[in-house]
Amino acid sequence: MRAACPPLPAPRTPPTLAGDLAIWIFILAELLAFGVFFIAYAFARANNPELFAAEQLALNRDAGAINTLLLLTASYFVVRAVHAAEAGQSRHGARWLVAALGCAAGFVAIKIGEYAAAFSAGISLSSSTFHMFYLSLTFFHFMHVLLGMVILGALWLNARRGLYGPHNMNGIESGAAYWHMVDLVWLILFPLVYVIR
Amino acid sequence: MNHDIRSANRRSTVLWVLLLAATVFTWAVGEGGSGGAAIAALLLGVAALKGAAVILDFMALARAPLLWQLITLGWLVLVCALIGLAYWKGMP
Amino acid sequence: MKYKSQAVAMPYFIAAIGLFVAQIVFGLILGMQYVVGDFLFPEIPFNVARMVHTNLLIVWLLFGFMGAAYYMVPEESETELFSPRLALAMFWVFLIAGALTIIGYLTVDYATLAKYTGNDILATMGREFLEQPLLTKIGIVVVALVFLFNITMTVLKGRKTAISVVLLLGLWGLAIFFLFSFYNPTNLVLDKYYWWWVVHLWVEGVWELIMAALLAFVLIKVTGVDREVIEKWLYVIIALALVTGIIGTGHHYYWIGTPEYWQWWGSIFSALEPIPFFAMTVFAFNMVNRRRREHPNKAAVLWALGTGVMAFLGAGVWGFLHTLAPVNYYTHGSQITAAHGHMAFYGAYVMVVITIISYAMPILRGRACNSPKAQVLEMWSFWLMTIAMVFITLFLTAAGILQVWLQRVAEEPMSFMAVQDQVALFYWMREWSGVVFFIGLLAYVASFFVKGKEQPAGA
Amino acid sequence: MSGTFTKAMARNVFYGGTVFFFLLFLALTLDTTKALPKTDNRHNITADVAAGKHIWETRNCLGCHTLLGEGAYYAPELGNVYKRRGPDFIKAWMMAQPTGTPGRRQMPNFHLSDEELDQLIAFLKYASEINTQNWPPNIEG
Repeated sequence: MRAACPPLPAPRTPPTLAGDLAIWIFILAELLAFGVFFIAYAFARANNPELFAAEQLALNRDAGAINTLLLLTASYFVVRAVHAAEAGQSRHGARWLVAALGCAAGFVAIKIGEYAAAFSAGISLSSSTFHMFYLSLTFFHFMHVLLGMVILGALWLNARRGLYGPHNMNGIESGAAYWHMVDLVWLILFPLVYVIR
Repeated sequence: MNHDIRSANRRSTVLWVLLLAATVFTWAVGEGGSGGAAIAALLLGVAALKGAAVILDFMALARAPLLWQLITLGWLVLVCALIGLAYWKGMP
Repeated sequence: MKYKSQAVAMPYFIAAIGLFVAQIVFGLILGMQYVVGDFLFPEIPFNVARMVHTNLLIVWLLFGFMGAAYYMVPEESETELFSPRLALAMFWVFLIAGALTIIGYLTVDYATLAKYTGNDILATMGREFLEQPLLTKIGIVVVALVFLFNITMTVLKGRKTAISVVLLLGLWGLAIFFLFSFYNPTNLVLDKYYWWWVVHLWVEGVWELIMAALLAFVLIKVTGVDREVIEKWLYVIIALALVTGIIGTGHHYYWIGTPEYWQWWGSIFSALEPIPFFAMTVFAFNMVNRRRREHPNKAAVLWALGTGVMAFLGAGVWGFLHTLAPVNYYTHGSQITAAHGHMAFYGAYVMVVITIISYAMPILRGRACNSPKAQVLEMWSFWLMTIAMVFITLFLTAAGILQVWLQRVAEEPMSFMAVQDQVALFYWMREWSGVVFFIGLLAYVASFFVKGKEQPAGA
Repeated sequence: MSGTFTKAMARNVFYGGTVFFFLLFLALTLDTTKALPKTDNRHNITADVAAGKHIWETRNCLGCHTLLGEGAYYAPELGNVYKRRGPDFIKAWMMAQPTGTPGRRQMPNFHLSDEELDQLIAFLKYASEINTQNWPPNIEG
């Protein structure tokens, strides 16, 4: 895995987790929940691949792909914000956070459009197993995006006040780790639910 | 220190562009309309690589203790492997 | 005892233990009725005995929680209780209301009881665990509100620690979710849906906050580990408990007329529910291993560790055993449910209340801990009760597996009553385990009366 | 596992996580409330059914039986008893209690009138027609 990535900087000694242990335990719990949900989807699909494929084809893949780009970009901006804070430029990082929030808002807008179309087409949690998973997984994730935005908003308020710096990274690194988790699960969710058949 | 951050920025930027490209690739494969075991495996592999990039670089686990790398990457590999297994099982 | 007003916890603890004994007596009657069907019929029919058994459990645990709060909160807040007299008054109100209710169950026909206690005005009775007459339910709410007022005022005027805040949250949640017991629509599905907001959101929700707070308090006291360390783990554990437990409610929504998707949501989240219990066990052992002092009350330490292990086994493992929808399809409403219920309640809530009693009671009686002789007897009672409960659970599980097999899986399913005859042997063994449990409980009560060389207070 | 671990962050995770999952639970509850009319057989709730439920509750039937799998496990499941036994059997059964057979489990006689029995049966019929996702696995409950 590492060989595929560009060269990494010499690891700081000793190796540390970026962010608070508490948030990381929470992230692990969330990853577990999503992971089990993904696997449940895959095995439910295995019982009825044709039906899943038919309904899957009707999803708006363009919207899904654009949302992936938005989330990735938001994540990248958050990385820049963390780096800025580390360089002692907390206020500069605040601007990156605003940009990330903008991308997240775009994600939310597109997702709401997608839901509106789905509901007007009569799709609900009870209309089929695929739709149950599609709505459950995306809505569960959607709520995480909203929570992530609340967290990014809080980081922004603090960053704007110049709170973060090389000696105070715990808050921003914790929030950033949570946001990347939201991104990470979408990176699997998108191909799984929208594309692979 | 600042030099480190600049190079870290450059690395993250490169990764970000690669991640965007991989996403477009996944989307294009989906538009192409083809399915089957090979395509499913390919897309899952791409997703896993993207996930690894986010975990190691964005989440900064590359400089975290080994245990945490094992847990998070292990999660990624396990989930993708089990999804793959389910797809293999559901093949006609 | 650091604050005079903590003494008000004593009557609560005594009442809790007294009602516990009564609960087990009725448990033994029920176990007997499982094998000798007409035992005590018609004087005490099964449904009455069961109602008394489960209601006593709830009431004595509430006594235990309230006593624990009255003991802990002054010490945590570093101030006297807002009103010890109010606390004492509420003790008598609750005890008399509880006693009258139980006497009503035992002496008056249930339908008559319902008629004379206002059930026609607002029908709330006759639902599992919520059998109390309307008047009793209102009494519970009044007592709870006065109690919460008292405790909240105490916390507000004193030091606010994580433990007291979490305890308060749990107790407030307990009162708030109890309000759903007043909602009883004719629509059976809605009735059941919100019935679980009381039952599940109690035992797999807010009660876990209370339990974790009690455990954290005792661990701080007996291990001397830094409060900061214990409190942050407290937060992490209860976060995991609620994150999994709230949506975990879905495991009750599989077969009661609710949409199918609950089978997925419920299975996925309740599959994660053992994690907080596991974390709690690891946490308890970890803190005891890192202890900075040897607390002379060995019995309390034993109960605290036992709580962790048995809660994990009873709630975590035995819950997981039948929580996945495809399994639950066969096990729902069988003796497997009963097995899980017994060990989970014992391991999580009975044991945590005994833990705090075991820690606090000697101090309330003016000594740091009981004499070694008394402690040895108490530890005997721990092992007797705990091992007996393990066997009760194992026998009920065996009965349940056989029941599920014969009644639900077999090609030619047998009728319910025919199956009950087939598993009678396990019911007998369960009853004998129950007798051992009762002996353990008597030993526990006796341990309060054992004299011996005691350590003076001051720890 | 080095790195920081602060009580403030643990507290935030607790409050944030709790509120988050409770909101999610409320959202699912909202959807369930909207979907229930399709499964909960509410269009068959009559005055008789309501009266029957009242009788069911005030005789504490759940103290021995289960209904849709919830209750005590001492006596048979009654969610599907209407389909298993039919109305006439249920009526006759209830009037014949207790059997008085030595050593056997006994059910009290509740001295219900004919009308009350009909109401109780109406309730059990309504309960048996709720869509329980095919539970119980077979007619024996």
